[in-house]
Amino acid sequence: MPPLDVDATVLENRPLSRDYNVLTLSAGDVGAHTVAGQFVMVRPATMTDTLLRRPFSVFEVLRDAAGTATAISILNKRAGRTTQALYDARVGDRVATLGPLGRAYTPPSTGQEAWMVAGGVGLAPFWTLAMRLVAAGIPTTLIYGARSGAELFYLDFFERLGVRLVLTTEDGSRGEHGRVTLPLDRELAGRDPQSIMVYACGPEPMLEAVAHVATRHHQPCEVSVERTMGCGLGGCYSCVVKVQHGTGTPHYVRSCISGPVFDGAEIVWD
Amino acid sequence: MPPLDVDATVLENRPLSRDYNVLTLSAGDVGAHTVAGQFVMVRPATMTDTLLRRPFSVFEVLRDAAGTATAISILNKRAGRTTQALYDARVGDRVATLGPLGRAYTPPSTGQEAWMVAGGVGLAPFWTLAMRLVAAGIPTTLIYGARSGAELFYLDFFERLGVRLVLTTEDGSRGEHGRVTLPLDRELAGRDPQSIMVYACGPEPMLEAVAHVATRHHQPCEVSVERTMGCGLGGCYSCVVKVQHGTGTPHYVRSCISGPVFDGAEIVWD
Amino acid sequence: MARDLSVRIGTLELPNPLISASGCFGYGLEYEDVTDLSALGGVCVKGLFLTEREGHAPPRIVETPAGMINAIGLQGIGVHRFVKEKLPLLRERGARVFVNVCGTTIDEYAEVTRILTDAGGVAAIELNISCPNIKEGGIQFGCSLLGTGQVVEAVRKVTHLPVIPKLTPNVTDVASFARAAEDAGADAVSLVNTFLALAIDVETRRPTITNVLGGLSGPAIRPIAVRMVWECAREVKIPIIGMGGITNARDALEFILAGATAVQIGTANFVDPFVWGKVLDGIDDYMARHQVERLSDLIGAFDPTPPKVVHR
Amino acid sequence: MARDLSVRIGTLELPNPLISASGCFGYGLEYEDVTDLSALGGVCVKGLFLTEREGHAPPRIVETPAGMINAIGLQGIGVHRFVKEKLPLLRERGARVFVNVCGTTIDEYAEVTRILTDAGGVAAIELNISCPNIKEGGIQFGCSLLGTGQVVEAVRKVTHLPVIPKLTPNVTDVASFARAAEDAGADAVSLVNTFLALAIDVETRRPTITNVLGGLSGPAIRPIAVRMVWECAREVKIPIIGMGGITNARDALEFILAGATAVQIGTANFVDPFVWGKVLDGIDDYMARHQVERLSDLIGAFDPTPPKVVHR
Ligand SMILES: Cc1cc2nc3c(=O)[nH]c(=O)nc-3n(C[C@H](O)[C@H](O)[C@H](O)COP(=O)(O)OP(=O)(O)OC[C@H]3O[C@@H](n4cnc5c(N)ncnc54)[C@H](O)[C@@H]3O)c2cc1C
Ligand SMILES: Cc1cc2nc3c(=O)[nH]c(=O)nc-3n(C[C@H](O)[C@H](O)[C@H](O)COP(=O)(O)OP(=O)(O)OC[C@H]3O[C@@H](n4cnc5c(N)ncnc54)[C@H](O)[C@@H]3O)c2cc1C
Ligand SMILES: Cc1cc2nc3c(=O)[nH]c(=O)nc-3n(C[C@H](O)[C@H](O)[C@H](O)COP(=O)(O)O)c2cc1C
Ligand SMILES: Cc1cc2nc3c(=O)[nH]c(=O)nc-3n(C[C@H](O)[C@H](O)[C@H](O)COP(=O)(O)O)c2cc1C
Ligand code: FES
Ligand code: FES
Repeated sequence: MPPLDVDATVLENRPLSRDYNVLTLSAGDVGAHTVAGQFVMVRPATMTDTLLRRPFSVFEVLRDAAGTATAISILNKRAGRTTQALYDARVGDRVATLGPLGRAYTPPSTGQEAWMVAGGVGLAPFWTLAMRLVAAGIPTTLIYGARSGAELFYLDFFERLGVRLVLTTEDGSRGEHGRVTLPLDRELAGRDPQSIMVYACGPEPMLEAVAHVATRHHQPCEVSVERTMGCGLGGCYSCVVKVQHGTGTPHYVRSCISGPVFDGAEIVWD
Repeated sequence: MPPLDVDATVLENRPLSRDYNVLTLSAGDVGAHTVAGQFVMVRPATMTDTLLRRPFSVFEVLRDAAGTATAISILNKRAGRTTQALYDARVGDRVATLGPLGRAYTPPSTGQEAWMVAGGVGLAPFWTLAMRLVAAGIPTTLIYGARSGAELFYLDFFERLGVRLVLTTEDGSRGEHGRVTLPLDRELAGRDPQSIMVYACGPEPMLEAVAHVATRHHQPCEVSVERTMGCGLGGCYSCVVKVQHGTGTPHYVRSCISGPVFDGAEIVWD
Repeated sequence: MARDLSVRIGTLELPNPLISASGCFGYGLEYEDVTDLSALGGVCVKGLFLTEREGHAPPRIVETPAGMINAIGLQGIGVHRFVKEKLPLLRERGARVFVNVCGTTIDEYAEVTRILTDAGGVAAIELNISCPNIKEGGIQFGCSLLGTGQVVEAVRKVTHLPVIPKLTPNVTDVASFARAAEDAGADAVSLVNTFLALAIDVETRRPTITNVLGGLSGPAIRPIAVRMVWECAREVKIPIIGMGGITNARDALEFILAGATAVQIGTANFVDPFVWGKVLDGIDDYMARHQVERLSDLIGAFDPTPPKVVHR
Repeated sequence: MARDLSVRIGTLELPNPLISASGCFGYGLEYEDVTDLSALGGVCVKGLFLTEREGHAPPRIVETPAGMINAIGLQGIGVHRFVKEKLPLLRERGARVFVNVCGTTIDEYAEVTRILTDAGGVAAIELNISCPNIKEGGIQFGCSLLGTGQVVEAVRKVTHLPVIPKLTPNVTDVASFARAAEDAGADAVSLVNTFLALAIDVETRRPTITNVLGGLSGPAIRPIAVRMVWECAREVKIPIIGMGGITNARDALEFILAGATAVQIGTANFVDPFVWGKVLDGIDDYMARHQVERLSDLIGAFDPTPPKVVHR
């Protein structure tokens, strides 16, 4: 499916916390073709001083009663100018939305469980992934860490879906005190090799740690990296990540088209 | 009064036509000190690609029951990027508003009538001027021309105030067919010299014609010029207009601080 | 479209003046989903050396007001893999392929050009003597009148294809470089490459990109680029390919009026990969409004006498 | 503020590093309603020749992406009227007055400087050898290493005031000009003046400003200006006054980290005449957060080793 560029309208802006919000965009056509793990490049029309679009995972795909995709949402965390504008966006504002882009998560092999590991805003790709996994009848776990309990979002949704939840917070205000790798490491211990497909999204130090833990426990692992992207289409070579296949020479590959989802074992972490 | 910079909120956006609207800004403090003919430099916060502010006459000064200025409005005509953004502005948007700036119109001398000559958006300074003149008991006329009858605005207001209206349109759809200088020239004929103070605002070719007619009939005339302004405060020297005092050498003077209101007879029209 | 948007660069005829800028459109094939490559005047591919290059470590770009700084470091697959893997596909798609040729020595420019010429199916050779991001990337030739002439002469000897040196804006007098190129036998010149620039992260006091310095592109530089194109147009007779911050038809026309025969779009393509059709439609619309039948009548039609201003 | 924001330029001590850029703050007095002139590090007034000048016919400015082009043409009241009408008032207000000195000949630079020196109450002489808008405005000196040295030497002889040539960015190697200035006895250099630029009105095919070419300023040029300041800082020992597109404390700090001892704000002052207090507060806040006691510790503190990136 070639990506579409939709001049989307903001349908809803749901604040979740001081830094997080969920923005619903009238880009159903983009949503219709999105596979979990893919992203969109967006640019709010009402912004003062930015030029380039910014990448965001597709969070929810909203559908009408007939199942037709009517809109998508993005889970946004304030980090700079665009994310600030998206935090402040009002219903009716326009957001150019290009997508779906990039490589999606690979479904688990037959018999594998799925464990999604999310750090902070890294939750973003797991709404659509959970929908897909649950629909396929795959036992699914979400290991989800944040700074504090107040920043653990959409827990009801995952619970209702039947996803097993394992929570951690850095301040210990909810779930286990510490990082997601603690429960991950502990719970992977003793599991059959290749029995669990691990999906990770979050800050790169977390991805590195997760990939490391998964490899140590002989479980396959896919991570979604977040590099600075100029175009999202393979045009600019800004988004590269170092990848090594087996014992070959490491090469820079463009994470916007060869990723953002990579085999965690193939990434050469800087 | 030093100018203030108010981070004003759009309180109302009243569309008047396809090109015109009136935008109410929560800049009462600016309005409190504005004298008719002065302007503000504005910059909408929600704009994509402009840097500098743009000059606008203060149109209305809105007041509460106690007479305290609570807001100002500007009469805006779409001409480019800022004016487009101001046309599209929504309630709640922010518009940085710096003012009041520039030289106001001089009140008529004792015994003089006041004739305001407006072309198109040149109506802008005459709401506040009319208020002032009528309050001072000065017989006031508005000679007001536009492309068509549909672009003659606020006629009720001026009528209620007791201002005599003389209308012209370029397409003849309302009032006299043609330019404002036609009735001006005709009605000034035979009037005592120095008996009428003429105030003009509109496109420069009109200002030139009005100044010419007024001089020919020996009536004093003040015109409000509209040059490209970078700063509005005398800092950049972009807004100059050539002025000649008597038989002296013509000089470029900054219309933002020596104007925008000038003695029509002193301007050297290019 | 009834109007004639075609332009000529040496012996090469392009159906319209829009060419993708090197390094901003991958090898073209990345965009075939969103753009009909044959509908573009030309596709200028990413800079190629004789051999593969890894480029600089990320971060490689940073956004600046109305622009961006990049220091990709000419990551690329080298001319051999290009000829084998990309060129046949580009030909199949009907693209007019401009190849941006890089070199660390004059011989390398000539050798890469020879290989491309022998391969066939290349429309033109753009000589990248102006990449500001890597020391050995040709900027040493692009900042010297002598070097510019030498590279052009050497390449001229090994190809019949149009030879188009790409000039750097980081010089005092860009027109003298256009003249040096013309004198050495270039068929056209293209300009501008990026402006050497620096953005510091004040919080860490470190550079924002790994290479420290990079090249500034995007709308920010357009007024300087237009000035340079105009200067060159007054200095040389060969066609000029203008670029720098073009985002829409108005911008493209500004370059054409200033004297550019064709234009390249780089950064704007990142912002909107559908920019091509919009610019083409906008140019056609302008020609309709101004009753211009042939786009070539607009080339250099800028009239530098002072504006007739109607102060509103 | 407990922190020490003062900086030194030669023998001159400024309470803080913020100076109004020439041509962007009138003669300073235009702004006394909105700014306490003595609170600025310095007020650099509009370029002055020996005699009055009318400047170019309007339109004189046009906005461009994140910038503006100006060709005011150095309209000004001349040094004699300045000394009589403006200087006493500026002194009264407690401003540290930088005068931007223009000349069509080396003698004129020296003569204007002599008059200002004799008048007393001037803090520093900035030599405008870089105005791109008028042929006889000194750019002929600013684009030649020899000319730069000659103007500085001639002016050096007639004044004890700090002499600060203002460099043009329209050259291949700006650092060599800084070196020429230092060698000739300059106390500091300031940079950048504006970039020569052109904006065409495509509808009329005429220039947007009467002078055709003008100078580009504003945020658009900042990344190039920062690069140039860094290049100069590595080349010379004398202080550098940096400018080009500074709009806030972050931008000012970028120049200071790159090696500027002081900074000038031009275009941003048009957008927000209250920018001064905001930038000063922002710098103070930065120093508090980073536990920097003396601003001078930040000058040149840029560390060009690659960034430690945490890809989120
Ligand atoms: C595939 C992918 C998917 C993503 N999905 C999501 C998602 O679902 N939700 C989400 O919230 N985010 C997501 N991100 C991250 C998101 O794209 C970034 O947060 C966003 O691009 C930041 O843009 P901005 O304009 O807000 O920040 P910017 O203003 O560009 O700044 C970003 C950060 O860099 C720093 N910075 C920028 N420029 C400079 C400079 N010149 N000097 C110093 N520092 C600078 C800023 O201080 C800030 O910390 C994703 C990223 C990728 C690659
Ligand atoms: C003292 C004063 C008072 C004023 N009062 C009012 C008022 O009350 N109401 C009102 O509506 N207006 C008023 N104006 C006029 C108003 O300031 C202008 O219409 C406004 O500045 C236009 O800004 P913009 O961003 O909309 O247009 P811009 O985008 O800046 O464009 C303005 C015009 O110039 C052209 N232009 C701009 N840049 C270029 C370029 N690079 N090439 C070719 N053409 C270009 C555009 O096509 C357009 O026609 C006043 C002006 C002055 C000086
Ligand atoms: C990410 C990026 C990569 C580039 N790579 C090359 C390159 O390989 N060879 C080259 O000659 N120019 C390269 N350029 C310069 C562009 O081709 C173009 O000259 C410049 O960006 C100005 O045009 P623009 O403002 O439309 O982007 C690159 C520019 C960017 C932004
Ligand atoms: C309207 C205008 C007038 C200027 N006049 C002068 C001048 O008289 N002398 C001078 O040396 N520089 C002049 N400059 C250049 C500025 O001092 C400054 O070098 C340049 O604008 C870059 O800084 P900025 O981006 O902060 O504006 C002028 C700039 C502008 C915008
Ligand atoms: S973001 Fe441009 S190549 Fe990946
Ligand atoms: S607008 Fe800047 S001096 Fe008048």
